[in-house]
Amino acid sequence: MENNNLREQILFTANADPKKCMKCGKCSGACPNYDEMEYHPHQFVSMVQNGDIEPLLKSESLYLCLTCMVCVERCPRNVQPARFIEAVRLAKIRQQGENRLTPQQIPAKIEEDTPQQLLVSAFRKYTK
Amino acid sequence: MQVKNENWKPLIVAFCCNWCSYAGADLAGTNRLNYPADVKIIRVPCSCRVNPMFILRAFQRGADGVIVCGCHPGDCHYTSGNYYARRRMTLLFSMLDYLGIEKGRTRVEWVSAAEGQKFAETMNSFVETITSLGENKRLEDLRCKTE
Amino acid sequence: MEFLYYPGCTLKNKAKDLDLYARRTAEALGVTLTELPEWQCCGGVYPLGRDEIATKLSSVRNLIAARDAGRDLVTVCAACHNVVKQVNHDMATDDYIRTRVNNYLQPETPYEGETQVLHLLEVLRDKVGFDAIREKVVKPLTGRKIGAYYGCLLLRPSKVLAFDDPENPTIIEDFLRALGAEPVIYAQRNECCGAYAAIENENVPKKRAGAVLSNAKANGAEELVTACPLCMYNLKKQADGTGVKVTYFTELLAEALDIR
Amino acid sequence: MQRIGVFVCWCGSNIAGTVDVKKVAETLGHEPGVVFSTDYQYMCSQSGQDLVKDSIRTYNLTGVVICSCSPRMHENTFRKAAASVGLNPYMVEIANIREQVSWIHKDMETATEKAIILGRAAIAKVHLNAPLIAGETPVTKRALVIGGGIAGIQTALDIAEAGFEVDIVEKSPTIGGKMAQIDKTFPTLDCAACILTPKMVEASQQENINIYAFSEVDEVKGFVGNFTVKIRRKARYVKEELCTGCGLCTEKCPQKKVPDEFNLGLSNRRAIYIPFAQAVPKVATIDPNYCTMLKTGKCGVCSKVCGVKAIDYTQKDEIVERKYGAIVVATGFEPIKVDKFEEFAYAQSPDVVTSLEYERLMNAAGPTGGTLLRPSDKTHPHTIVFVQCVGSRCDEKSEKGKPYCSKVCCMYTAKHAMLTREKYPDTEVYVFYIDVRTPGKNFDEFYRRAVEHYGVHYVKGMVGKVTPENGKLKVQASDLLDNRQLHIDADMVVLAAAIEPDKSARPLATMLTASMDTNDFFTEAHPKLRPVESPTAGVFLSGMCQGPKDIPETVSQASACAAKVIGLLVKDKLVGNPCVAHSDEMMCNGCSQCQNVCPYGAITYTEKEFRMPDRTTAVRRVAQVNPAVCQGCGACTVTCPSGAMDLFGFSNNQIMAEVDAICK
Repeated sequence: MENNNLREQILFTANADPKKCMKCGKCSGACPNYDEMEYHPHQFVSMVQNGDIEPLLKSESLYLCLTCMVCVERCPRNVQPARFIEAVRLAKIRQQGENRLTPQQIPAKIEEDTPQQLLVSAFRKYTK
Repeated sequence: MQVKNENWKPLIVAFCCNWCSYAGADLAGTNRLNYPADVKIIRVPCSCRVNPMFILRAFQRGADGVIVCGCHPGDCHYTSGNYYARRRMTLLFSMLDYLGIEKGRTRVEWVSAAEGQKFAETMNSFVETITSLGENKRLEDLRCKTE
Repeated sequence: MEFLYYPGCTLKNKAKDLDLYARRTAEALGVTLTELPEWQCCGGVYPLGRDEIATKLSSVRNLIAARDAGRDLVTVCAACHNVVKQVNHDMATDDYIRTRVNNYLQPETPYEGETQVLHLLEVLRDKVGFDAIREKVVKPLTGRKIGAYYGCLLLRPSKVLAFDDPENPTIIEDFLRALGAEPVIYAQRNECCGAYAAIENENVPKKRAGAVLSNAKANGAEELVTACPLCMYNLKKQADGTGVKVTYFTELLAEALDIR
Repeated sequence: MQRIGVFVCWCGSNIAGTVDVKKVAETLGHEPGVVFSTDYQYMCSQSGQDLVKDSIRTYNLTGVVICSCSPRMHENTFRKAAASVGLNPYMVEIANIREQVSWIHKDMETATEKAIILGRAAIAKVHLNAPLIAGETPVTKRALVIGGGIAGIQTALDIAEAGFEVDIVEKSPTIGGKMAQIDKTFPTLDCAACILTPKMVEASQQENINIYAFSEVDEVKGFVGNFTVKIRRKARYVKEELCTGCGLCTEKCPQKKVPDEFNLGLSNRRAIYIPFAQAVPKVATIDPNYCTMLKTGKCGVCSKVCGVKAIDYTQKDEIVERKYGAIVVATGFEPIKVDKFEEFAYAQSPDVVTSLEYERLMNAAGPTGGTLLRPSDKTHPHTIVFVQCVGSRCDEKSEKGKPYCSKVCCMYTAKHAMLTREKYPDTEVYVFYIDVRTPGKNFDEFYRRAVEHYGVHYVKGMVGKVTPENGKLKVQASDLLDNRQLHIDADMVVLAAAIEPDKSARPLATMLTASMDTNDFFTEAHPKLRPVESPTAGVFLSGMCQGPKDIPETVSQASACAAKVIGLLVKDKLVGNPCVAHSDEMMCNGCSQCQNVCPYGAITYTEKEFRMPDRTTAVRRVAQVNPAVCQGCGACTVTCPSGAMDLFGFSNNQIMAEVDAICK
């Protein structure tokens, strides 16, 4: 249970209660991007609860959650796993120099029909 | 300013429901758990039998604190009596507070028949609170004074 | 019927059809959509963190403007709808967020979520009525097998969006029936298309939108309809060469009303 | 003025060690009204009781105060002693100077002082005591059982065996309930019909049992021992007394497209039908929603083919009024609708079924004759996925599911999995579970057998999505122990839907003034010590209506319930608790507040004529307490705005007198 401050901060940002989880795994059963992720929705809930946050901060999984809210919707206990993933992701990108996407990278990514919505959303999710 | 009465001992009336709290008080006795003699218990069938009138009367007659004890929510022998008591006492206590009888002088506690320990602890802490609040003069009816 | 209309960034550029036909069809159905003056971008995704205050401000500005104008706010883009509606819910229910946002924006009257946020589909269903639309259809889409693609943003979280049953929605199917088309129900219609992962990992939308398309096709869909420009982008990429056409719901409506 | 005797007990040294008993007796002897005061070593001993009795006679006492242990200990002892010498037992009060004084205080002076105060309070109360006589009411020696499932049948049989009449009211055309639909029962795997149908027959043949099938309870009046119930016998359009159950009409009826509810819509029946072969009573019923004759007036085939002229298209609902001494609620359960869980694609694919539907698909008397065929294309399924906890164990605020564990799903799913593997060893069976809960005799062994002998794949995880595609059900699920997501192409998916109380239970609870919990399960009088009685006297609970149960538990509870009913019916008269509420009609303003707070429905209102001071008469609405129903909680006494309601034994004045005595 090291890193108690970070854990408290993440719990506050998430505004959800990991203790409500009954470890059924429906979130991870429903997750559409499960196979791409190293840590899965139910692990975020459990690891945040246990204060085991460092591995999550280092993981690519933070950027692979699509915020589709399917885990929130189908959770029988209203645990809202997506909020824990988001809170850990925020904890990461709020650190100095942890922006994942810079404006300089953008021109190369734009195709003719790339919607503005994609760029705006990506900036929201990948930068401070 | 109020003159401090050196010999003052708090006078506390406790209404206990027959099924849970009175039995809890009995258990406290059986286990020889001490609490001050200032507490005097009146047995009622259910906490919902406690008429606000009884509490007003107690304060009028010089009680310094009144505590109502009943079964835990959901455990009432009569199904819902303690819920009635809780609602009534909430109203009464805020009215008493308005009249100047501090919230600390009134209390509702749930004590089961198995909680002798809790009964004694509750009474000890209540007496402590009342002792620190001091003598209650606010609602006392001077005509009731015997001296 | 008059509403304030919040188009959002993409509808002014890459999703012009979604915007154009929303306005035209609304007019044809007797609904006046007045564009919210000086609207601000919603940010594309709802800032889920409770302490994300700054990212919620633009949505609140739009909401305050609508409240002050005394009208309901209508959105067309599924993402805008999701963000604005969720922020509105926060302002109505979360003391922490409400206090901080109001402290920052200092509106004349503190904002407490008074504005009603509606998606155009809800306006069509609840205010205009699908029966009324059916009567105005001049070129029914008879025989066309169309799968409704809801995606995530219109439906979830259902407690806040209260748009339709999140697992068994019917609104777009009912809409399609009103236009004379034959709706195709398929299980993947409320699963994610891959969303913003498209910016750095093409595999994600490929897999996700691919699964949606193949499930829709397997159940007999020849076309897909959506309300979200990003879903459109991801689906279209995978639909190339499959013969499945993807359109916005407003385009279909315009077609049926013969104002395209 | 009362003539009061005070008796201070030493309890050996228990009291006398800390309390100066002599001083207490002396001081209390000077209280007004006290004509005799004494102390004794063991007041509860025979000689102590004799001392009390002798003094009552000698001093002509009208009230007695015993300063001793807790009234919960010996109140009854002293009341009996008083009664034996002709003093009303309710003229005895106890001052608790052991548990509340001697055992908790060490200082003799303080303890003695407190003992005196408690004695004074008891004396003050006795001054206001009045003799109370417990009321007696006769008992109607007949029981009503509402619900004819295995719970109701078992309770009825046990009561009938003891020699009492029982009526069973069942809302569907036959008794048997959910158990009749079940194929096999865990953990012994004996066939449900083989053990249930003999009981159904026994119930129909038992002289003391009268079955009102296709009937509902319309109204309940009265109280313990004396209920009057109106039973609505719904129109079957078939004369029950004439119909022989030959079934010819059900074969000839031209309306063939009626979903068969007994098979949960997996097959069709006719508009005139007998639910299943072993139905009791075996009588045909016409479904007015589908019968062409009843809808259009043209047809009449059933009437033509009926050899005994039992068909009656003009039949109307009939109301029967019956009297009962006890009512048993055995309304049972139903599985929840799974329409809020469309991630499992129940509405999209006929191959996604609930467990009860699977039960019918496995049953030899079911729509497939016991051959397991998937509903969509009638082919044999090779991969079956079972999903546990669909709608059970949800968040309390969930709008979709229930917060409780449905208790039976783990076991019946293990049963389904096992039976499937046994009959069709080529079928792969997956069970997704959160926890496998198998407390019960031979239960865990049963589940382990499913895993170890039958090779059922138990996966710790949950299904997140079912996608019907190209004739398969693509199941996406988590496997938490292997930390992977599984993708299974299944042929069938079986949902273990949560159970909930039958919908008819809620209105029934209102009629019976029996309380329910937030999930609409009936509340028991005490969760541990009175589990088969409702808090409403004379109302008993049997089976699932009280909470999730399996068949063995249901049957034990049903028999326990019968024992309680028999214990009531065997009495000729009921002696009540005289400490009940009573209303002063002159003060009552008819506001109904007492009626609203009464948890027992003991208070009713009547219009009553009063002579007014000016010699005219006026009709006023006044409260009346039924002393046989009142339990004496006193909720009404406090809520009464005019002070008309009071409680015998704990009256306003009595408690007030105690307060005054303490606060002196």
